[in-house]
This record gives sequence, C-alpha cells and structure tokens, in this order.
Amino acid sequence: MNLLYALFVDPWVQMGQAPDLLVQTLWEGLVSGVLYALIALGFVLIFKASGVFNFAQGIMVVFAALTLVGFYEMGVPAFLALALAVGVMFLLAVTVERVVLRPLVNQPDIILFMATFGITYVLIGLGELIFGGNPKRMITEQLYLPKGAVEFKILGGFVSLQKIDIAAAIIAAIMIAVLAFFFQKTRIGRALRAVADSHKAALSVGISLNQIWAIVWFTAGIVALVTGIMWGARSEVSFALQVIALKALPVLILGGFTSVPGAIVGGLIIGIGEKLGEFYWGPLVGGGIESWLAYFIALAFLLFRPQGLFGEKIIERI
Amino acid sequence: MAAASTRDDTFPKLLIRNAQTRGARPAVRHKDLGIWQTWTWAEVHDLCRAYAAALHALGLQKGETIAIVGSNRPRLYWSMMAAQMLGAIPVPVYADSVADEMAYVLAHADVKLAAVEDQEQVDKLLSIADRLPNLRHVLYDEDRGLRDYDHTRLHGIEAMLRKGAELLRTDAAAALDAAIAFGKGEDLGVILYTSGTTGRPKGVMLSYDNVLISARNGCLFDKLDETEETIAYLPLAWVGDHIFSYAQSLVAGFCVNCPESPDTVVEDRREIGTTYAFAPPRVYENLLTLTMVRMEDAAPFKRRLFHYFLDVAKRVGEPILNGEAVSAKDRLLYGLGEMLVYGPLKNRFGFSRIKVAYTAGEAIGPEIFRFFRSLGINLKQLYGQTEAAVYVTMQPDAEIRADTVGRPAPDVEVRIADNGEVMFRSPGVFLAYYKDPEATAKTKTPDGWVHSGDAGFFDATGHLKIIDRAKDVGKMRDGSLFPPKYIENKLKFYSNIKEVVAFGDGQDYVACFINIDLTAVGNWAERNNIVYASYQELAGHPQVYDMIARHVDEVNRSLAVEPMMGGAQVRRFLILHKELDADDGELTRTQKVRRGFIAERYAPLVTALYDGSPEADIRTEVTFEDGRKGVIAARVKIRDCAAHPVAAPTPVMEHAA
Amino acid sequence: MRAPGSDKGVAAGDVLLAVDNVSLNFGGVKAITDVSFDIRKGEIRAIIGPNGAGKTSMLNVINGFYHPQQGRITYRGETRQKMRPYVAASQGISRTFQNVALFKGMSTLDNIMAGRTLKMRGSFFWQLFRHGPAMREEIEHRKVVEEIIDFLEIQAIRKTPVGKLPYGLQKRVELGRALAMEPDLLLLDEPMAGMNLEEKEDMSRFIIDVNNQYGTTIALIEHDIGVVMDLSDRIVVLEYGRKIADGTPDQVKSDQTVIDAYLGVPH
Amino acid sequence: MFYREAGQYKTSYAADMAVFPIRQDRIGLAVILFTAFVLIPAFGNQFFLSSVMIPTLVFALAAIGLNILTGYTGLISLGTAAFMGVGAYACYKLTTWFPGVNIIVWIIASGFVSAFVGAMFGLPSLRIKGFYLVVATLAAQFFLQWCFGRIPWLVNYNTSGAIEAPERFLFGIPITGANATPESRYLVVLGVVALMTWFASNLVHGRVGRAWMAVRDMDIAAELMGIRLLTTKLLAFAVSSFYCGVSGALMVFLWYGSAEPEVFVINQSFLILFMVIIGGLGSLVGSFMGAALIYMLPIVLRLLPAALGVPIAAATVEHLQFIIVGVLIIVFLIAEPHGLARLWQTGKQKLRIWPFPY
Repeated sequence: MNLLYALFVDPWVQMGQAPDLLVQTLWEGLVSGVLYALIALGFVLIFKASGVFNFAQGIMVVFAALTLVGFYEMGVPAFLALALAVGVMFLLAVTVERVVLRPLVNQPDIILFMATFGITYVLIGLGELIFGGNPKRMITEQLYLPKGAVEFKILGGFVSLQKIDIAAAIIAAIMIAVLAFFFQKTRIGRALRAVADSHKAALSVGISLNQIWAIVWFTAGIVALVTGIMWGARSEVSFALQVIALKALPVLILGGFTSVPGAIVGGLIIGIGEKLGEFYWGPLVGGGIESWLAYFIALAFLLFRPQGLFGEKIIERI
Repeated sequence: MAAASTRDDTFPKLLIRNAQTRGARPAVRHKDLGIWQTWTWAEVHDLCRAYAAALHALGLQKGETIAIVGSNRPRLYWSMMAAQMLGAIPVPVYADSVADEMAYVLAHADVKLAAVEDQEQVDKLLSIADRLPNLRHVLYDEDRGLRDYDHTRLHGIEAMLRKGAELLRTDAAAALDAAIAFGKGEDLGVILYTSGTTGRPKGVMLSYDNVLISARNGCLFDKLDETEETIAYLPLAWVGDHIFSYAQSLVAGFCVNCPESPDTVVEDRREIGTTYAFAPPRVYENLLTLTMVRMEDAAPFKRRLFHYFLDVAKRVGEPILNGEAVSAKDRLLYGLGEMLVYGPLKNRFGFSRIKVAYTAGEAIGPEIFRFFRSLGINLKQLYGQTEAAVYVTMQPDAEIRADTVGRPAPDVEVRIADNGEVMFRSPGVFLAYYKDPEATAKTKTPDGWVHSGDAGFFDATGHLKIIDRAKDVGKMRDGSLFPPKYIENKLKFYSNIKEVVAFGDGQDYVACFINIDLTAVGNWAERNNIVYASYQELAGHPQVYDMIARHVDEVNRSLAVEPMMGGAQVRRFLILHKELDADDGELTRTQKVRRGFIAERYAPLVTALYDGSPEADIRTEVTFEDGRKGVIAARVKIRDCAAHPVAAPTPVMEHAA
Repeated sequence: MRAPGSDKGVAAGDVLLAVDNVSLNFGGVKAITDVSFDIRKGEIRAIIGPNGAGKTSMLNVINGFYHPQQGRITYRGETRQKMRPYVAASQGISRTFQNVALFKGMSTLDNIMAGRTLKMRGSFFWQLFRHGPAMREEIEHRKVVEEIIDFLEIQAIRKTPVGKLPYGLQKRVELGRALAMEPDLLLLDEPMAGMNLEEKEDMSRFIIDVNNQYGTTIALIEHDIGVVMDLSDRIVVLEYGRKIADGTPDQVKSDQTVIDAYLGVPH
Repeated sequence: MFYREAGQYKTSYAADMAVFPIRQDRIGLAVILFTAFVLIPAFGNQFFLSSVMIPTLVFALAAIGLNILTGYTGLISLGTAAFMGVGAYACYKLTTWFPGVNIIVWIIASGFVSAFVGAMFGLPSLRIKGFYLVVATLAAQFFLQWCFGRIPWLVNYNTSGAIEAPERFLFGIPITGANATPESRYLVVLGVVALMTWFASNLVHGRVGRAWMAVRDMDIAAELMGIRLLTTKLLAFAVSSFYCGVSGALMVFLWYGSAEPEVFVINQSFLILFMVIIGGLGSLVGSFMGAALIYMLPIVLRLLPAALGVPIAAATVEHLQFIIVGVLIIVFLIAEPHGLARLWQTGKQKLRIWPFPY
C-alpha cells in the first residue's frame, strides 16, 4: 500500500507542493536534454549521409573539448585554440573518411559500426596520450561564456538558472538553425540530403561520396566541439563523459535515426524524463536510476512506435 | 581352368560362392541420396534371386535376350545377373545412343525384355516400340515422372524385387536353383555390341568361360583380391566395364562403386579412393591438363615447389616404382615429395590407395603415362578387344613402357600376319557374331585365330607395338607406309591438340586437320594475353598456328627416327574452325574420329591441302547443344612444314610370342 | 515425400483457397482493390499482369505476410479476415520469392533442411547432445531432403554455400526449400525470372513434376506469358490491383481487356 | 597438404553429418584436447595458467555466448557484461545460501538465472530490429549494473559492496577461494568450457542452429516458412545469456576470486563484442581465437617494452594499448571482415586442395 502510494501518488503531491522545485527540475532536464540532443544530432548527420552508426560520436565530443582545453593549456590563446580544435576535427573527419570509411564501403552495417568502435578506442588513446588522462576545466570565461546564475522568484520559491545553461540552450538553438539553413539552402546541404535518399542522386549534384562523407564527419565534429564546450562548462572535461554520451542512443531511438527534429525532441523528452524520474522516483530505490531510466523510456516508446517518433512507417517488402 | 569348369563356371554360381565365402563383405556401393548405400554379397545374392524369380514370372526364358540400358547402377548389374540365373542373355546397350541406333541393336538382338534406368530411356524405348514387336516388358530403376504411364508392360524394378521375394517363398525357389545349376561355362553369357567405326554394330557373343577365364587371368596377373575398390563409370555395353566392374568383381569378390551421377564421378572417385582403376587415355590426359592449368595459377613458391618435385619424380619415380636401385638421397627427396606433392596430388585424383590402374583403347601420350607412374601410380597399358574378352597383351610389372602395349596376356597366343595384322588365339576368344556368320568367318579362322584388324609389330624386347587399324594403314605414292592413327596420336600427345585427322593414302605427302584443345590453348592465350571472341577466332590465330607448327615439327623429327614411319612426316596442316563432334557424326560415341565421313564433309579443305593453296573456305552444318541445326562458314589457313632426313632402316624383328 | 491428396477434407478439383473481395493498401496507396478468385485443389493457377499490378502483394496476402484491410480468405474451408504467416505455413502454404530469399550463409542442404523446421519436434535437450532422438530425427528429415535434392537434380551442389551458386540454381534450391515443407499449396513468385531458355525448360519440368507427382496445388506469378500458357490450368489477370480477367489460357488469351492491358492501350 | 580424403567415404547419414567428417580434423582435435587437458596443466607455470589460459577460456565462453546471439541469430547486444554479472551474483547468492551443494551445480544454475533475465530483455526483439535492439541490451547493461551496485541483498549486505568467492571443493580438492591451485581451477574451467562448447556446436549444427541462422540471413523468409521469430530469438537470447552467465560465474569464482559491480561495466561488453567480431561472426572456433587475441594483446603490449628494455611509463602503455587495439580492430575489419575464423577456414581449404590453388 505504502509502496503504491510512494510510487503513484506521492511524487505528484510533491510536485504540487513545491512547483518551484518542479520548474527547477524541468529546467535541469531541459538543459541536459539539449546536450543529449546535440550529441544525437551528430549521430543523425552521419547516419543520414553515410548510413554509418557512428558509435564514436560521444568520444568525439570529449576529444574535441579535450583538444580545445589542451591547446589552451599549452599556452595557445583561447580563440586560436578554438580555431585549432576546429582544424583538428577537420583533420579527423578527413582521416576517418580516408582510412576507415573508404576501404570499408559496401560492408554490412555491423562492420562499419564495429569500425567506429575502433575509432573510439583510438581517440581515447590519443586524447589521453597527448593531453593526459586527468580531468580538465573548460575555459569558459576565456571564451566569454557567461558565468554565475540568475534567480527568478516564481511560484513561491526561487528558481536559479545557470547563465551558461541559458547560453547553451541559445547556442544550441542557433546551431540547429544554421544546420537547417545549411541543409535546406546550400548546394552541399542539398547534396547531403540527396545522399540520404540515394547515392546516385548525390553524384548527380556533382559531389563525390567521399567528399560528402568527409564534410558530414566534419560537421559532426563541429557539433561535437560545441557540445563539448557546453558540457565541459557544466561539469569537467574527461572521458567519463563517454558513458553519458551513450544516452544519445535512446534519444535517437525516440527521434528516429534520420530525423533532426526527432533528435531534438527526443533529447528533450529523455533529458526531462530522467531528471524528473531521478528527482521524484529515484529516492524510492536509492537513486542513481538516471543511469538506465533513459533506455527504458526509449524502450517503452519503441514498443509502440518501432520506427521512432518521426520515422515513417516501414513497409516490409519481399 | 579345368577345376573352374565344373564349379563356379557361371556368374550366378560365383555369386553364390561369394555369398557363402564372404557374405558380409561389401559387393556393391551406390552413392544415392547423398551417401554410399552398400549391399553385401549375401544381400546382392538374395536380391538377384528374387529378381530372377520375378523375371521368370514375367516369362523370361532360357536363351532369350534382355536389353540393359542406362548408366552404371547396381540394379542394372543385378538385371544382368538375374537374367543369367535364368539362363537368359543380357544385352547391354550404349545408353547415349540415339533412338535409331538403339532400335537397330535391340531389334537385331531380338530382346524380349528391357531393364532401363529412368524415364528418359523408357521414353526412348516407347518411341521405337513399333520396331520391336517382340519386346514384351520394360523394367525401370527410377520411377520419377513415370507415375502416369500405362503400367501394363511397364514395371518398377523395386516392385519386381518385392514380388520376387514373395515368389521365392513358393516353389519358385527350387525351379530357380535348378536353372542356376543347369548353367554351364560354355553357355552363351552375354552379347556385347561393338560400336563399329564403320557399318552397323556387330553383336559379339561371349560364353561364361570366355569372360570368366579372362577375368580370372586378369586378377591373377595383378594379384587382385576381395579388398579392391573400383568405380564403375564406363558404358555397360563396353566389354571393359563388363570385365572390370562385373566379371572380376565376382571372381575376386571385390566391391564395385557406382557414382551418384555422371558429373560427380571425379568427386565420387576421390571419396572412394579406388585401388583398381580403368580409364581411357583421354581421362588421364584431362587430369594432367587440368593439373597443369591449375598449377599455372598457383602462387610462385608453390609452383616452384611443385615443378621441382615433379622433376625429382621424373628422375627417380619410375625406378622406385619398378623396384630398381635408387640412391638414398633420391629416395629421401622422393619421400619428401610424396608428402608435399605426390601424396596430395594422388589424393585429389582419388588415387591415394591405387594398386593398379589401366589404360587402353587408344595410345596414351608418353609424358602423360610417365607423369602418373612417376607419382607412384602403377599405371599400365593393355591391348584388348571385345572379341578377346579384353585381354590380348598386358604389361607385366617392371616391364612397362609408354610406347608398347606389353607381352601376350596369360593363355593368349599372338602372331603378326604377313600384312602386318595382329592375330590372336585365347580362351577369351568369342563364340561368334550374333546372327552374322559371314562376319564371323571373316574375323575368326576355323582354328580359332582372330583377325584383330590392327597393324603392329613386336619390338626387340618382345613387346607388341600397335601402329594403326590394319585397313587404315595406307601407302603413299612413293610406296612408303601411311599409318594415320599413329601420326594422329603422336600429335594428340600435345595437350594443346585435341583431335587430329591425317590424310596421305595415295598422296605425295601427309597432311592433316587439327583440332585445338580449348581448355589448354585458351589458358595459353590468357597467359600470353591473346584476346579472342570465339573458338573459331582462337583456332585461326596466327600465334596458335605457330605453336601448333612447332608441335608438328617435333613429331616429324620423331617420325624421321623410325625407319618404317619416316616417310609419313606431316608436310601441311590446318586448324579446323570447329570442334569435331559426335552429334555431327564426325566422332563415334566412343570419341573416335570417322576419317572417311570427315574427308567428304570437309572435301574442299582436303583438296586445298594438296593443291598448295594458302587458305580455303568451308561451310558446314552443325547441331547446337539444344538440338537446333545451323550452318557455320569459315576461311581456314594452311601451313607448310619441313621434313627431316629419315634414319637408315634396320631389320624389323617379327616373331610370335 | 508425401503422396498426393493426403491433406484432410479437400479432394482434387474442390476449391482449396478462395480470396473474396480483398483490398489492401499501404497508407493510402492502393495495392489491391476488391479482388476475388479461387484456387482449386491440384491445379496450376497463374497470376499474371503488368508490373505493379499487385501480384506479389496478392501472394503476400495469401500467406499472411500482408493483412488486407477488407475481404476474406478461405483456406481448406476455414474463413479468415487475415492469415498469420506461421498459421499459413503450418497449414501447408509454402512459397518462393521474386528475388531469391535464400539463407545466404548456409549450404544448399541446410537451406532445404531449414524448410523442415516446422516438421521437427525433437526436444531441445537432445539437441544439446546431437545423439539419440535428436540425431534420429535429423537423419529421418535428411532422407526427405535428399529425396528433394535428387528430384531437383542438385546433388552436385549439396554442400555448396548457396551464396556461391549461379542465379538459376539458387532458384532451384529455393524451390527445394519450399518443397521441403510438403506444401498443399505452393506459391511461386516468378520462378523463372532472369533464366535462360534451358533453365526455364528445366524449371517448368520441375513445376509440372511437382504438380502431378505430389499432387501439389501451385499458384505462380510469371512474366513469360508463353511459359504461363503452357503450364497453367487457369489464369488470373491483375492490373493496377484490380482483376481484369480470369479463366483458362485460351479464354484469357482472347480477352480484349487483357490484350489492351498488355499492349498498354489507354482506358 | 596433410589431408588425405580419398577413401573417406560415408555409408551413413550419421557419419556424413558428423561435425568433423574428415579424419585428419578429428586427429587435430584430439591433439588439441590432449594438449589442453594434459600437457598444459603438466608443464604450464602459475602465470600461464591463471593469467593466460583461464581468462582466455572464460572470455571464450562469453564470446561463444555473444556469438550465438550476434553471429548466429544476427541480434547485436551490448549487454554481455551485465549478463555475465547476473551469473556471477546469482552464483554467489546461491552458494552462500546453500554452501552444501556442489559449486559446479550452482555455476550451471546461475547460468539458468542469467538465461531467464536474458530472455526478459530479449522480449522487445520481436518488435525492434537492428540497431534499435542495441538500446534494449543497453537498458539491460545499465539497469543490471545499477542493480549490482544498489541492491545490497545481492552482496549479502557486506559493506565493501563486493562479492568474495568462498572456498568450495570438487572431489575434495579446493577449486575456488584462496587455496585453490591454478591447475585445479584451470582444469575445472577447461572442463566446463569444453563441455559447453560441445553443446554449442551440437546446437548450431542442428535444427535450432538452422532456425537461428535462417532468422539471421532472411528473417521474413524464415517467418513465412513457419519458423516462429519470437521463440527463436528468445531462445537465442536465453542460450546466449546462459553462456555469458556461466562465464561470469567462472570469472568471479575461478579467476578473480572477488568482484565489485565495476567488473561488469559496458566496456567489458565492448571487449567481448570485439572478440566475436575479430574472431568471426558465426564461428565457435573464432570465438576462441578472438578471445585469445583481444585478451592477450594487452598482456603482450605490457610485457613487450620491458622485454625490449624500452623504458615507458605504465600510463603511456595504457594509452598506447587503446590506440593499438583500436587501430587493430579497424585494420582487421578492412583486411578480413569475416574475422580470424574465415582466415582459418581458407587456410584449411587451401590445405585440402593442396597443391592446387582452387
């Protein structure tokens, strides 16, 4: 009886009693959701264009952030470091296309999937080898990212929002807008969309597959860098991040592997979902349910919409 | 022999003996439904008795004939046995012969029954039924597709066996025993029709003694026993198969293995690992060609290894096989080669356990012959004929040479007639040609000597050398001998040359048609990146001509060495634009060239060979795979070749064995 | 393999399967519109029509892979709104596919053996040991499969991975796999697509043999009209998901709408 | 080259369907078994037995488990480690409950527990396909890992939060706990692994295996042939998890001796997935090769610098390891996507047709 109460009634009561806390939690969820969404975005970009399920996306986030901070610590001015980091991501994209994708073209998905595991390992090794394994502080202020928090007094309580989080949300929004524009308006963008449908179409636009893959991975790299900065600003830069990066998977499941809006909505749902879960239900089982709640939420959705939120219904042909 | 004639002098009696003495040993295997179904001698004995009973019930009488049509299947062999139990005479027929040929043979043999393999053969028989008024019943092995046929005169052998088993529980058994006991060695055992290169086939009548004594001699000669494994894949109608896969199996009690289907023979041979094998030269030839062609594509290291040890084998292989003295070092090397090359090769060929392998029917290329022997495969040649129940001459161990067919077989007398024709007399000599006294009279002298129809001579070592069909050996204008087959074979020994037709009788010089071997030449072309769109184009290619010209020159040189043959060097040749084909009547069913037919079919080319023109046009009608007819035309180039000085004549030995 | 007509109830000539007013659409796209026809026990029934006429969809409906929005399917006297693949299979409907759907990673033998799965009942426990009952069952089914291999004359490729086989042979193996289910109703989706003359003749022979040796009822889709006319007892003609003709080869041949459909006369 | 197949004809289906139809292969197998059961325990030293052989075998077993799911049935899983964990914790609970019962019994039993859990998480596989299914297995991975850490009951409420392998005996010889000699532990592990490998090979060669592969190669066709997708997939999940569970139990009881939740983290799952991929999807022998390669590589890398006398910081080696493993995976996938097993196969084929190239 108590258990049922604790499970199904008490949480709602709490929400009602302390709406400010609720808002606070929602906001927390929203922000982590945004970051999930950003990682997922990286996945989607690559999956759309090359059909590769890029397991390394999470690591790319860390790696990007690490390079940025790493360069800075070597005494490189912040924005030059940023530029360099961008350069590194470009290099990475090209190498991956050359060394991994090109030789493995036309292999079954699982093989490419495995290859991205390989990339993951290489990146981890490189990152730690070059910049050392110990966690680092993100160079927030040097990049003129806001610090501190603003407090609102609503619903009979205080809700404090970290400025950096607000910034994150805004920047994320901007970036998505830019990407959208890039895909809709620019020639390359259209080519990329074409690839998603059929490789021939892409070639007809006059861009080689190889170039397209490089571009996509580069774009994903940029997204990773931005994500990395945002994330690093909230916690610290270390490979512990990679586990959290896996959260992008449920997000993808919700959004469908090929839908950018899907990735965003999915991200938010997961983010908010798991924060609420953790805050209101977690205590019942000793907390820490954040680590798996996301996957269960995704599963629950899948059982009803196997093709994800935005994916279109699959007609199996034979 | 004397002992034999009283007991075990017929196939059925031998079967009974085997059932008693080695009843549990395998007698027949057939790869069917994926595994080697096996029957012991005891089982075969019971089945054949049942079968015989059923045949009797169908009204098969002593002295009547039953046709056997199909590939090598246990039940077809049993059909022969069952018939012989009743004193009836099996008449195996070439399964691939066209309806018309078959109609002639069956009508001539006046068969009452026919045991056939499957629907295909049944249909063939039904199509010619009106020409066989006395054919009462047709028995089939495979019921596939025959479900809806009228079964009044059609019976499944399966069902026959069951019915027979029933009958044997009645008084039929006793009658059968009597019938078997009644059979005698001198009775007519089987009629084998020879696919004559000319004229209608003749039915060679062989008594049990003919076959069994020869078979027994063959077994003794090579010490064959019940442990042998042999694979039956050659036509039932051919005397060789009758002796090797039927008679000798009964005599020695060894196991005969029937392949799953014609196109799996190679795999099946490998699986079984035959100890006693027989194959016409072309089979060994193909094996060698295939080996060489494949090794061309092998990795350089492997190829070098392969050729190195092949050279070792060439040097010491035969001596070792012949039990001659060989240095320890060489034996060691050979042993190593056995492990690295010869062993694996024999394994691939399915010859790992081979005891003795025979080749006959045609002359075999010396290097082919030596290749197999050097690997440690005891390959031998024999000279035989249907009229002799195979054995005329055989090669005793350690006296084996590529260019002779060996000494007269046990109990066989051989002499060379004045016209150079080989004649023989032996227990195996056939009774007569079925319903053909004058042909019999022409071939068989009253005192039992048989005209082989082949020309040959005994060399210094007392080994027989066959040069050609006696009637084919012609004379050229200058009177020198022209043995076409002899020349053709010498050329055919080159893997690049598939068929040759030589002309020269009554001419000034020898000239010939050549058929290139598509596999070998095709590969050669690939390696020398010569592009070609069709057989015709490849055949006409100048570089191919050059290559063949070199072969011809070597042959001429070898001919020049032999005084008797020196005059027969090839002076001009052309490469035919199409492969000679049995379907076009250019070859016999046994792949022998029909020289006369070809000569008229390609008359323009023949004239061109002798009027000195550099090329000639030809149009020929051909039959395609799917039976459609068509015409192909071509312009064929002609090459001249130089002759070599002939060696001085030495007195030719000639004496009976 | 099983003797003909051994399936309960339905005798030769009776209606084995009836399709009544079946309509199927995918999110608005109409694949089949109100099609009715029947298949009689023991006949060879052809479904023909131009590309996109909904032939394959029809087969998919029959063996329960697609579920029609309207209409009923009556099989062996049982009427259903829709079939379920498993039910269809276990009640003796088997099929081959337009573009060969063999199990690429497995040998010819295993592919056909897989067709026997439905008939294998051995306990998991014995499977662990591959002895006793499990092995006995394995062997007993192997025998059946060998019969099929023999029937289709594919002994030589028994142990070859099907991926390595030429297209024509793959089609044959697929037929073998379908036969392994000892079907009462055999659905063949373009059994001769992309075959040369000789292969087509072989395949036709096999289809006829199957039909009269085992009394198997056959419904086939085929583009080669010549072949269809020779093979089939009755023909349904579909166009744009609608039935435009149904009858014996001669009737269909002389049917104006069919001629138009094939000559592409606008209407 | 060593093959002499001529004369090895089959007169019965039983012989024809044998897992090792060729005599030379049977001989080879016998030699391997003899080496494993006699030579190695006789001559192998402490380090070799407990730090090379035992781990390799344990991982091989897990790899076989995953291979059954991913290689034979075509369902990707990232939850292997978690299922191993289930086995380990189950075994711990059971043997501490009923110390009297032989540990081997409990190791097997824990396999069944893990099989059940595996089947549970396999349920979604009916509706979800391909990469989507990865999420289900990830859910398992993180949820179970969380359970190991957060449910004190599992560790009998001991404060360390870790499980200790108590001393247990087989035929009076200690095979777990501090006093168990490497030899005895090795032999037990080997015994279990050998037996279960035999079972696995029987399964994949029979009806069950064919159903799995059918689903893998062409699930729709399989379904239309009356192969029930759900049951087949669930069975695969269950059997797979059984193997993982047992290997987990072996890992803790006969190798580590103790374990905390961190042993069964997702990286462990990745590692085993590598073993399967590198070893070869759908191959049992591949599972062994993969396990050996992936597990031993780091050891070699660690020992190599020392052996060569190159002074390198341990941390650096650690990092280099990651890079090398990563590179190796990529190189491997490019060179031979079908893994070591395929190389092994081609090698064997070459020997069979030697000296011919084809």
